[in-house]
Amino acid sequence: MAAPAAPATAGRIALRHRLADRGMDRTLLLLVPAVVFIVALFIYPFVYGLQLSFQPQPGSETVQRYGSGPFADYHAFFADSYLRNTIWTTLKLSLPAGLFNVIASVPIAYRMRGKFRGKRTITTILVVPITLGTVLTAEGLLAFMGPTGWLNRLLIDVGIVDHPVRFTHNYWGVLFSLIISGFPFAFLLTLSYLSGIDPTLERAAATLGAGWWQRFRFITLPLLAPGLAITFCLTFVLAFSVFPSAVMVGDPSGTTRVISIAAFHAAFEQYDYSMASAIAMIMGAVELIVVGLVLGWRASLYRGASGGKG
Amino acid sequence: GGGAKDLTPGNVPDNPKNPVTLNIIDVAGNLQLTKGMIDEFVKTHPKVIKKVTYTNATAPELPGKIKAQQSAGQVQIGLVLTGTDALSAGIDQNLWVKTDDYASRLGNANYQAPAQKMQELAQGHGVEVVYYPSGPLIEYNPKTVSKPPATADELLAWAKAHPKKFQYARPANSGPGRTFLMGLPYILGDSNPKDPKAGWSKTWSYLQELTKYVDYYPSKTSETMSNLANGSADIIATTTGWDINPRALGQVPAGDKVAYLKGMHWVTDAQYAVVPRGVSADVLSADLQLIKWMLTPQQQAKAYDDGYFYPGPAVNGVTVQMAPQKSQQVIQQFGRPEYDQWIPKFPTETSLPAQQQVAAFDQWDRTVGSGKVKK
Amino acid sequence: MTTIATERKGLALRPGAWLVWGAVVFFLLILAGVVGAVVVDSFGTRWFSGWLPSGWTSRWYGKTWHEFDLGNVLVVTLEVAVAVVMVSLVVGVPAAYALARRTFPGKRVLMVAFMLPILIPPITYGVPLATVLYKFHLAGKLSGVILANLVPAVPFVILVMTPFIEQIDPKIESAARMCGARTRVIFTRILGPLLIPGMLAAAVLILVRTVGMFELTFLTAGSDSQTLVVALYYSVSAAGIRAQQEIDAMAVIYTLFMLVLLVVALRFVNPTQLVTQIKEKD
Amino acid sequence: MSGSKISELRLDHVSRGFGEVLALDGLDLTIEGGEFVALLGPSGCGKSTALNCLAGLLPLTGGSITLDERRIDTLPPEQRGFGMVFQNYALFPHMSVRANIGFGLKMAKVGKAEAQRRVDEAVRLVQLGDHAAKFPGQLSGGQQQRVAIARAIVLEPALVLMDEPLSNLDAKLRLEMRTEIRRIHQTLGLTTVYVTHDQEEALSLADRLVLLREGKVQQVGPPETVYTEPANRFVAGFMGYRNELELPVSSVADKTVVLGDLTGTRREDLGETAVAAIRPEDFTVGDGPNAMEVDVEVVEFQGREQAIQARTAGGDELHLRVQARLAPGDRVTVSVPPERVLVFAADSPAAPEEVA
Amino acid sequence: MSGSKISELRLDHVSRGFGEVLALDGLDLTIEGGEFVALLGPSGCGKSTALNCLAGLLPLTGGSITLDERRIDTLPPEQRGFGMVFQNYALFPHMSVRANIGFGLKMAKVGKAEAQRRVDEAVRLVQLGDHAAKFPGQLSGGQQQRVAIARAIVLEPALVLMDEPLSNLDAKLRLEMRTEIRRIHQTLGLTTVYVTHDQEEALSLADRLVLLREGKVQQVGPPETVYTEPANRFVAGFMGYRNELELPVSSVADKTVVLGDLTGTRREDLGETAVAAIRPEDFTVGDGPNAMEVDVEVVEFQGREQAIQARTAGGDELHLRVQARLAPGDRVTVSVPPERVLVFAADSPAAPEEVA
Ligand SMILES: Nc1ncnc2c1ncn2[C@@H]1O[C@H](COP(=O)(O)OP(=O)(O)OP(=O)(O)O)[C@@H](O)[C@H]1O
Ligand SMILES: Nc1ncnc2c1ncn2[C@@H]1O[C@H](COP(=O)(O)OP(=O)(O)OP(=O)(O)O)[C@@H](O)[C@H]1O
Ligand SMILES: [Mg+2]
Ligand SMILES: [Mg+2]
Repeated sequence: MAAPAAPATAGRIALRHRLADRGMDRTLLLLVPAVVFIVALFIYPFVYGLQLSFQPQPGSETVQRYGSGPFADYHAFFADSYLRNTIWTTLKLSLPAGLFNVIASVPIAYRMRGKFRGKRTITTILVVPITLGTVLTAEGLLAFMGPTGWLNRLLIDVGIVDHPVRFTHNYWGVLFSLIISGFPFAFLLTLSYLSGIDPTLERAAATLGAGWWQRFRFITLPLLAPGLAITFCLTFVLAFSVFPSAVMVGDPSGTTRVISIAAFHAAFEQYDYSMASAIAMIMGAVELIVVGLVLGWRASLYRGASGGKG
Repeated sequence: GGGAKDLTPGNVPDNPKNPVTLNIIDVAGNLQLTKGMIDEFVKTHPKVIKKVTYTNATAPELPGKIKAQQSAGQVQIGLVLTGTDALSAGIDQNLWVKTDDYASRLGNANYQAPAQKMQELAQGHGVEVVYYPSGPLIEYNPKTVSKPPATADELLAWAKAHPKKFQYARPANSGPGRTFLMGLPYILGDSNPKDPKAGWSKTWSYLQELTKYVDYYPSKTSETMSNLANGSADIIATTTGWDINPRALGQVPAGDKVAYLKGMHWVTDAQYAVVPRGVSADVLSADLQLIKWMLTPQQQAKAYDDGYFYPGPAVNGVTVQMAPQKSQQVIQQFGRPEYDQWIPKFPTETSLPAQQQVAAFDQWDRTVGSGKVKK
Repeated sequence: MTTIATERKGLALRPGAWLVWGAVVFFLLILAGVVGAVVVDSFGTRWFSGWLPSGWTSRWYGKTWHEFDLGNVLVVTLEVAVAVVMVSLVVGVPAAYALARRTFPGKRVLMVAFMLPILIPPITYGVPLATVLYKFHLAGKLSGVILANLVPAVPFVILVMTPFIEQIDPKIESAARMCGARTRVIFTRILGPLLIPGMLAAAVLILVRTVGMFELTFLTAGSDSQTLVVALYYSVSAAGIRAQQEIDAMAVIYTLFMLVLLVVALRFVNPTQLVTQIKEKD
Repeated sequence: MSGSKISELRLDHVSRGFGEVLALDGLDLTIEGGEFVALLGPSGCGKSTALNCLAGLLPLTGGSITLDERRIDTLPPEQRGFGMVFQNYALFPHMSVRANIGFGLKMAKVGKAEAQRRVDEAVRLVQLGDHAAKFPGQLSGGQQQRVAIARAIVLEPALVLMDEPLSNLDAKLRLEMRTEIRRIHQTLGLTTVYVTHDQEEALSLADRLVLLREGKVQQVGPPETVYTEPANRFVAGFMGYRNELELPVSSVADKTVVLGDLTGTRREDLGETAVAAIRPEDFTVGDGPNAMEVDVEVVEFQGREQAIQARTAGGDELHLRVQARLAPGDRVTVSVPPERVLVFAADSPAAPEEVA
Repeated sequence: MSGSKISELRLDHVSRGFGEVLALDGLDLTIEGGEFVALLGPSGCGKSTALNCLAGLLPLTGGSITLDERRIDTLPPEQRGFGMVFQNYALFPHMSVRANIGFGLKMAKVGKAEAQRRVDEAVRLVQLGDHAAKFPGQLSGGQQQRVAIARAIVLEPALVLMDEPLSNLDAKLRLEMRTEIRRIHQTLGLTTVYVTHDQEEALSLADRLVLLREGKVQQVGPPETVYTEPANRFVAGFMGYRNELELPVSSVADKTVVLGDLTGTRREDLGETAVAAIRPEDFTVGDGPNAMEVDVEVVEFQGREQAIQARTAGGDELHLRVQARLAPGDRVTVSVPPERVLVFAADSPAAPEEVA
């Protein structure tokens, strides 16, 4: 019953509760290992790279042209259209690849929700390309789609074309390889995220007259969206840093001169590490913008348990 | 490398105090030529080297790794076998031991004259172990090319007449590609073949004209070889080694032929043994003995190999007959007698120093490879 | 009754379904071509043109195997991969949990800090990271390779796992706490089983990334701690002449190795098995 | 029936098994348009399964469902146009209360303004005006349940299936909601199948009761019939005939049976022993027919009445519900009219075993 | 109290807000060891919030909780050693029924054999013997709820918090479970805080009732007191005084008030008009005190009794619950004793607005 000391207790709210109300409780201790790990092994090297990007390498072309100010390397990057354009080249590859991989994996994963025979097999087959690695993919694309590869042979024998079509060493070759390596990745994630959505919700929607498309559009998709956002971010990032396949099946001086080729060129051909760092920082910044936009949008979505009662 | 403590000739013993374990890293495919030499040394000198480990790696990333080890004072790589690329990167970044300080221990190598010039590229920070004149040469399919072009102009005309049938790989990724690029200024008579920026105007305009008839530039030499083999290309750029070895391996029909363009100078190539700064005195001591051993004619003869770096030996007085039996057989079967005439016939030039090479590649990427030229 | 069952199946295969399955089949055909071309080539003596090589041999496999001492390399790769996957899950999942369940001041900054290792290419931080590891005598051996690979792996796990954790009703954890379960038990007995599909997905992806991570591995590996990818990259892009078939053989070995790991992983857990699906028993 | 959108829904031998076990075992039932049918039965008897089969959410393992001569059991749920309140609500967690309620209208492509109006009305009906913008995760249990009700009825579907829709509401709100449900049912001419565990609710709302036990129908009939004339011992037990006295049969005369000291009404053919079933509230304190002396053991306060646990001289336990104030230890005489003593065969299906 | 593991649990001004709104507003309550306290209140009044705060699952926004002089509100839930039945069950979906129930024993490191025995007993208690190997997703609603009960009590915790634990059970099972809960509470000496919307359950189970309204306590007291002497109009309405007649005050004499024709008992200081609250079941058909003539409008069958909606001559609607059989259209005289007519101030906190 009402204790006589009640007025006194009103203000006696434990610090713990106030912190907990702001989300700070012992759960945050779970972050400690990861934070320690990142600080110990990443932050220092990262800061080193960051400050390196502000210290143009003496004697490098950058210094000769733009002086040795802290932003000279950045200036050099943006002043040179051949370098600057690598951003667009990369975005032109990675955005479509990321979008395609996510968008294509959704309907396929959606088809795989229920239980049916052979589901496990199909899942495995669709995920297997993840094991190919860039090298096999690239070699395979070159061999399979090359001028005397099976694909061109088939097309010529069937009579669709009379000269071999060049599928590789251009934009499409790299996009293919990004899809071959990125799709299974996106599919695996999407499928797993999808499995966490309570099937009862779709049933409830069905009783309200929603057909499959509406159920997908209004129930499954919104609940899947937070996962899709992450999936997109990851495939996008993987595609954005594409390097080996851009060189092997692409056109590394022209249409697929992605930004990591520029970074590689600076770091390992010119051995201008500060320029390389600057380019890498620009890469990170561009990615961060895209990822930030996507995750910002994600934050506005419903994220939470998708189960009903019990 | 701040953490690397420098050794002086004075504190490096003639023989290691204890037999060392030597970690050798090869970034040039050099072991194919020299592994036999090293293995024999280890077998015959158990007091110097107890064990070797071999690691293969790609050249670009190597300096970073060595730098990381040196900054930490933990140099674990005992010997590096490299081409000119990592050699010069290492020189710029002061990664290598100044082997010239130990010249007396290495003895007089008795390099062939052009090999001697290549040794100078090391600026005293490495020792050349194999050498070859390289190219540029063109390789063609005699079934489709009855008369190979003999001059640069003929090559251009041929390419124009046979669009997409001439091919060379992107110079930054390909030995024959870069040899073709570095050889053209001599063939075309450019003002300064050693200065790609200012002195290669003929070369650049020639390449820009040529690129109109080139379908695309593969990223690996082996792809040009496959294309030659499967008929999608009829003429490709090559070098002596890339001519002999792929035919021996069966990558290219054995019957394909080579030719040179008028005004040809050999743009020579070599590989080096270098020692990272920061190795222990014992390791350096072992390295020096090993390198000296590798430069003896008997060992050098192993460099004939399967024609991969034809001929291979960097020193004088090494004949094919001294090479291992298998080597002799391959060269007998796939080698070309005309090389014996061509090698002494044309002047030799060292390949561009690494920095100019990189500048040339960059220029090539921007003006030729980027596809800016309308086809 | 069976009639009903088939009718429902029939309904399911409307044009949309045909389209989806058609696209899947098309994708798989292309894939089969890509993989098949490499596999066939790796067993061929020579293959200039034509549908098939002119002869068959397995010598390319023997050659690569010896050249790179692949037996040893595979063991090292396996050790690295397993260690990285395990440690990154152990470190990453709890962090993902905290990030998924709490909003607290500074969370955004932390998120960016966790994201950077995935976004920033190793070119920038690889060398200084390796320096640090060498300084503490961790690099040049297995531990260095593992630690370096963990740098992008841990954030990756955090990012992948967050949505999975958000999907789980916190009430279930509350119930476990009311039964006296401490945080550790909640992770091992409640969240763990519920998160299995997510952890499997994360593990597979980490595995793929780790086995394929060239730069960090190369920078921190010693002569006896090389992994498969270093050998593979060497055979693809290092100077020197190698038979195309040898490269293909190497790529096939790499893929087979990954495939075995993947199939083992998928044997243990089915990525689509989540408890809510028990309701789908029909 | 008046204004109902359907005229007859027929379930023929509808069965549904999970693995080996049949959760619903040959359910035959014809529901007329406009009828209010309540499904009753012990926990786990197959009520939700029946609703799910009707809604099309579970494929049948046998039987068929016919709506106005059209076989519908192969139709997907969205084409049946039934509304359903799920036992576990199944609210869309990513939609606000309003959006949850309006979802069906959106699917039916009802105009914006009209939809808004109807949602508003439904929100008001379930008294969630203050919470309309909240998400399900921010609602109390009862509030969630009300959203589920509103979501199902806002569509005014031909057939509404409700699975214990009021279980988490307090008595007062429950009465109100009950009235509303009945009102909507009548004014809109809906046909309703209603699952409830609340006997009073079933009795007062439904036109007909269906009693299930382990997937099988036990009795179908209007509330009064089921209440006063349970078909078997199970139904009797379930409808509140809590006292079961197993006694030897002394004499049977038409419907009147004498079991030892008790006189009752026969409901089935009897063997040598029979079971007399009596409701606690049918006893009255004081002398009268079937008078017996009992010792009061436990007294529970239940408002105006008391729930009494007592023991007869013969040692049988009796549950009584009386207005008189009694205390443990009292010895009183209670009586019960013979027409309220129902006599079943001893082997009539019994209610599930009680805990020993 | 006898054998209880705790002797006093004190809530001082416990508050909990969600955003701006206080779901629990300064709850002061002292629970003695061994007590059975029932929380009652309309849907959304903060009952579950109160339980969650007690359990430590929600941080407080104000106040403190003290257990036997030890402040516990900063302790994490797993260290408080309380048991809880969640309103939405919160079963572990990946564990079988047995594993769900045995989980707490495993956490408490109870020996294998002992744990097995106790789980078996709990399974039997909640009558899930046939379903012990199933997973929650394979259970019916009521079966899930029983698992939740078993899981909470198998641990025999010092304090059990139950959030509407019987809401999804049928009447028969409910009575049985109710008895079991009471038995366990007594034999194990537990202290129980019980949320229910079932008034009868609250009255018969609890030692004390706590009535909440919008997060604030309205009345605390033993069931009989709350039932017969509700503290205000809200409590009265909630406890079943469904009829509220707003009338001008004619005369007040101590506790006896005359409002127009009605004589009642005053419960508060009154203004010019007052509200008379009467339960439907307090009316009797026939002449007597406070007699009035009413017209029967709606009759609902509710078993032995009927629920009647009638209208007075003055046009007021009355709810009656009588045994006599009436039919719509009948005109009857009903009466109610003055001590059952409770008179409150017209501005006494009312029950939440009814639907217009
Ligand atoms: N996370 C939340 N955010 C905002 N409001 C909330 C949240 N959780 C609960 N509420 C509100 O707090 C109030 C009290 O909720 P609580 O669950 O305690 O009610 P209750 O008494 O248990 O009701 P019921 O009997 O319906 O279960 C409700 O109005 C509810 O809408
Ligand atoms: N997916 C399933 N797998 C196996 N058994 C199931 C499954 N779903 C339900 N059952 C069983 O079928 C029986 C009927 O379940 P149903 O949900 O229809 O019961 P109910 O009558 O709704 O009970 P309640 O009143 O407790 O909700 C139960 O015994 C239940 O355990
Ligand atoms: Mg049910
Ligand atoms: Mg509640």
